[in-house]
Amino acid sequence: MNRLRDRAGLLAAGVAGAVLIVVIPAVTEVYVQFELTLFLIFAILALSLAWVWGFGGILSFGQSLFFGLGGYTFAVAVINLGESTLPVLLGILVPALLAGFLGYFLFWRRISDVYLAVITLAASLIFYYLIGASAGSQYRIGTALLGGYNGIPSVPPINVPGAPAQPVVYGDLYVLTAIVLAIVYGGLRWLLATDFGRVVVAIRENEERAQLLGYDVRTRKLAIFVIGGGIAGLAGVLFAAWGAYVSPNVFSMTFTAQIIVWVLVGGLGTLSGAVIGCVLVQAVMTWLGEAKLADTNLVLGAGFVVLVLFARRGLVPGLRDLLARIRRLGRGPR
Amino acid sequence: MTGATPLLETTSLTRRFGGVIAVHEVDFQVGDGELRCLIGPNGAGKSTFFRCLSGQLRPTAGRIRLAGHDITGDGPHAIARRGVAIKTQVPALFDGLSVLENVRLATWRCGSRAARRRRTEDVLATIGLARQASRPAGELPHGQRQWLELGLVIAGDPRLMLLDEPTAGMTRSEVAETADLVRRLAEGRTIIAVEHDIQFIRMVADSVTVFHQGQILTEGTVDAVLRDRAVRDVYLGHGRDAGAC
Amino acid sequence: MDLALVVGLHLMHAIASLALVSIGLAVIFGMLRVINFAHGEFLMVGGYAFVLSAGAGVNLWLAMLVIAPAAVGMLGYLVERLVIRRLQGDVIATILATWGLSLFLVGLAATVLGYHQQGVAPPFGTIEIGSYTIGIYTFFVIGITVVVILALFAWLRWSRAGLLVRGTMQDGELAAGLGADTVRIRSATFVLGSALSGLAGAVLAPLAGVLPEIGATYVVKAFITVISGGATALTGTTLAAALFGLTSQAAAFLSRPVVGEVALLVVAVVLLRVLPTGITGRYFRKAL
Amino acid sequence: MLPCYHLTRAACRIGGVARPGALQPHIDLCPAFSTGDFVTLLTRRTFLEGLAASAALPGLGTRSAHASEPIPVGAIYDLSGPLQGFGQNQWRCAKLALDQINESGGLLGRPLDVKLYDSQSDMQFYNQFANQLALRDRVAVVQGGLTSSSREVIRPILRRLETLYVYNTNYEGGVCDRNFFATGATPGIYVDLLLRAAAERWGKRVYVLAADYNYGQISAQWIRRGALALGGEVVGEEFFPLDVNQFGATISRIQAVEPDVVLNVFVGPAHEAFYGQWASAGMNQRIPMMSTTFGGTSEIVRMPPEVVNGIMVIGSYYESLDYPFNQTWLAEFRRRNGTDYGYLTDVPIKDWYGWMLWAEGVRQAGTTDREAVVAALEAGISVDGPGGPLTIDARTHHCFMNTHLAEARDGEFRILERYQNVPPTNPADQCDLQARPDTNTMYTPDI
Repeated sequence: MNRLRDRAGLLAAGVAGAVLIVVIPAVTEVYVQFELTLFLIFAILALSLAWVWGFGGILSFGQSLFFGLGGYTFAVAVINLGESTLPVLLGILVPALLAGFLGYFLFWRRISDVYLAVITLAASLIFYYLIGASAGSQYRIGTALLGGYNGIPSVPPINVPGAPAQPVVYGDLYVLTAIVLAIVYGGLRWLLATDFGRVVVAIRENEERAQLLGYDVRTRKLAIFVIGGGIAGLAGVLFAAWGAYVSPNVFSMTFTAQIIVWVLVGGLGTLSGAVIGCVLVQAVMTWLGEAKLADTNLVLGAGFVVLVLFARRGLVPGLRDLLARIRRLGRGPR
Repeated sequence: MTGATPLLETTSLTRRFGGVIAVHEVDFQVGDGELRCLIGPNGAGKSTFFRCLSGQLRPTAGRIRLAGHDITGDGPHAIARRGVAIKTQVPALFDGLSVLENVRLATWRCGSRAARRRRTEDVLATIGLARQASRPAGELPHGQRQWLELGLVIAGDPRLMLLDEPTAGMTRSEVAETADLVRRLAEGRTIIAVEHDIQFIRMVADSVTVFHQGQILTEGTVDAVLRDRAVRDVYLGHGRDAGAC
Repeated sequence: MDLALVVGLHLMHAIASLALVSIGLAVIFGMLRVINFAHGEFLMVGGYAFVLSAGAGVNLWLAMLVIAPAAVGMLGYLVERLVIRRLQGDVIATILATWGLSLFLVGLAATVLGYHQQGVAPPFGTIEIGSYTIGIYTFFVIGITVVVILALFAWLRWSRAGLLVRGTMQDGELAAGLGADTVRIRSATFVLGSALSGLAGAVLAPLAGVLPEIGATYVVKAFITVISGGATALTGTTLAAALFGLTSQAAAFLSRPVVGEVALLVVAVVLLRVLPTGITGRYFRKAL
Repeated sequence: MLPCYHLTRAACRIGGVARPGALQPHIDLCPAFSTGDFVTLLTRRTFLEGLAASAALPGLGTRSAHASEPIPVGAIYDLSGPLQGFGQNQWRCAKLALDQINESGGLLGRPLDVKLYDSQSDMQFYNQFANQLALRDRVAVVQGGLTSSSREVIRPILRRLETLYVYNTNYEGGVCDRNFFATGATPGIYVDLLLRAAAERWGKRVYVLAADYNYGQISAQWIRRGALALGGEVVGEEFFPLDVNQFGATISRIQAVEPDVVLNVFVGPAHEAFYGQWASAGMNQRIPMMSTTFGGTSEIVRMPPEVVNGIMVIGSYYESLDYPFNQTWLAEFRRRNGTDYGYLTDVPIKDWYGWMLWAEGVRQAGTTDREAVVAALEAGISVDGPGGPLTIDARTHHCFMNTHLAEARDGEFRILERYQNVPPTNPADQCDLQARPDTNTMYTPDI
């Protein structure tokens, strides 16, 4: 039964991936793809938190930190180098390294839940203030001005590796992002199926028991956090390339809370939920921005409250429960 | 009982909680292959002592040696890797995972995938849960949860097993089955068990250590200890106090 | 010398403001373990209640000390009744619900109350300390914070209701088994925390103004302060507010304001690393 | 010659039906490949359809229109979120201009069809909506944006997608881009005029309080320069992150220094807390206060007069201006919007000017074609409005405008002085789009 559901899920994910990568570029206009690119970039970011929080049990208020750092690293490096291959790698590596440092700082001292949330939030806000205070021509890295709250504009795009003259923009960036999302999603699914992944799930289920069986929870959590940091950094790279722009806003409380909201709307403890929740919330926000029915905050806020009251664990688990109930009804009372 | 080097040895092991001394300068030894029971009234410090041995608690003072290695202050995973496994008082399981997955997680020391699969099947057979293999652990009834945890403990083939009240909450027949199981497990292994059930103790134990107020009151064979006047005072005295309220 | 005195007063004012904006959250988080992300908006609603009623001709002190806390207390009652209680202590669902509530209240204030409410000027005059002047209202803020904290402390320590609240917070099932109506106690605690937030919002409104988004200015610092305080909400929050207010203002005074903001965050990070369960997780465990 | 994208050789081989990724983003000249081709590539529906239709799709702005077909135009304003205090009035002013144009018969006999987007005070929406406006709605012009960051998000996109952009907010200055027009004021002039007014009234020792923000930083540099030029000095300078709202220590320091005047460049709701704390310490009776930003979000009606009376400000527009145009304009604005909009100053009002300037450009050019409109605007178009005439400076694409010194007094700004036709700041002629039309940069003033 479980395996059947897994297989159905895998199939659904495969179909979704094919639609995203092959069908959508063929049937939509470029501006639609441009918008979808952003949703998918955010979906990658949401996946990083779904992984770190839903599977690692680490309530990170700092995913925005790694996201923003990825974006800034990419922007600074690509402005200096002109070619994007190394900057992309740096944009993954630097946040992963910071995650490693922060994780070592946190997990070797067994800091947990809300305290961890506050530390990661504070770390993100430190970047917010420091980069925000970098207006002025004295704050530069190489040829890249940091620009304070105005951010770094005109970030060059990602290019075909080795060919700076061939940028990956619009439709191509969409395809690239969709592939990256598929790889990240598939990669995380695969990781969960490995021995490492089983231990990750075990730690989430019962950290103490996992330790008593001889699993070093700290190194596992560190690995989870570093992987999550790298994925968030990659999303940040794509974000900076997508908008040709990055600003300290990505380090703000509002943005980091938004990531948490995506994951919760979709359902904590699932990977697909993060993607669905993120795309849904962003699409609704965009739609509200176009339709201007009412104050966005008002509608969105009310929506979240209602959602929590009716599907407390999020959309994907809520739908699963609903399906199970319908199936039971179909079988009739026993 | 007096081997060349004891498998486990504590010297002046102490653990404080604020002003309360839960374990007070305990010198304790257990030899290789021995099956020892710890008894004592509630609050005597047995569980705290166990949690120090498993690394879940860091001792305030004193040393713990396992087969001559100093393991004081090591984390629980490091101690587990040295071959110490603990069954906690309230079964600690991976509730969301199936019985099979639970056991398989505990077999990581068994080498190849095939070896691990074999080991998993053996363990399931030993604890009699082979037919429940695909049920989530969270759905098992209480007695089976205890057995599953025992299964997790034995799966890694530990040198030293710490069992904290393995029969808690069990029916008479389940206690007998458990005692049987523990006796079979004891072959070639060292076991320390915290237990209240005298029936169980008589069935399995080689020797008994009595804890009282964080210290060792006495040690000896089952019969000798149960005849000990001081031990009876401790137990019966407490019994009367409890009845007075 | 005069400068030292004046700067000292400003430091105390900064600490008091931080404690005041945190105390409502401290009660709600400390007693109920509910992370209320709409806390900043509770402060905002308190500010609006004060400004609107004062604007309508209500006595200033009545508006600040009675109407604002009552209004936000009522809001808290509704929120607890309609949302928080139904989530049955599910921490994660509460995060999403209170975040949604926060957005909703901002949107509501923006559409219904609007951006153009006239504020209230700080009452009282000034006093002179050497060549410096300082607003008497500064003393009022410090004073009311001290009174609120002491009253709360005394109430928890010595009253029967306080004992019930403490008992429920320690072990809800046990308290219920002993006959306490824990559902009502939780509700009342939430209302109390909300009312305190309303009071804080009103007291600070003459100095900070009211706008629908003003809550965002407070919520992060309140959140960090309360959680760094640790398990015992009241003492912990007070100590954390003192520590953070002091470091950030001192750093801002000696260097520049951005350094003050960063210093607060760095101190919080280091503090939680050294004391992973907050200030009162390690010390003052017997406090409230 | 405008910058454009051109195809790589590989793409050319398959007859122009290349994936956009094969385009080069270089800002250089490529006469062989026209704008229309690039747009075709971006808007192709499918690969196959593109094969058939690539030559047929019209390009941006060059769309040949029927006489009565509406002209699509784009507007992006922060109608919700923290910046809505600005955005809502910006849109009210823009809407008035658009309505007035349409009610008088539209442009070139065609009505304007405005595509409005609410950017929700969130930078990523500027990005999304700017692209949508250019690619889907194919608008003739985009106006809007508030913060410098929003502008720097929109500007490169619209330049690349060859859609005219008009920005109507006061900002730090320095943008030099042929595709871009700014109707807002830049701080250089404001600061100089304020400092001169302060020197006449109170003295030359200035204490500066500024947002730790690009606008604040650059303003502070102008203040330093302006004070020196007047023979005065900056006796203190502090920068505040956008959510700092504790000013006690600062106020004490100001008391210790005793400057002749305090000049603030505050930004955002947190900084508003300053005024209450300043008044609470009795400082509003002791040291004069000036600001280049006060008033932008109706502070004058939101804050009690006893707190803000006496603050001296500078700007191109206040409701109390006695131009006849202003009287009728304001009456019209209130007729349409009621009176619960707060108080208008030069930030929202410029969105009215921006649309009117562009409309005048279209009328002069006789087309909505971007090139023609830019050329017409560069001819030095001027429109009259509630704050007096606004005239485009062809070299910088910024504007000449009347500027007024005013003082907050009982919920109103009392006009103290008027400076006619003040030119935009352009230190050392950094920007000259007549001589160097290909410039695309943002200069930091060399102060």
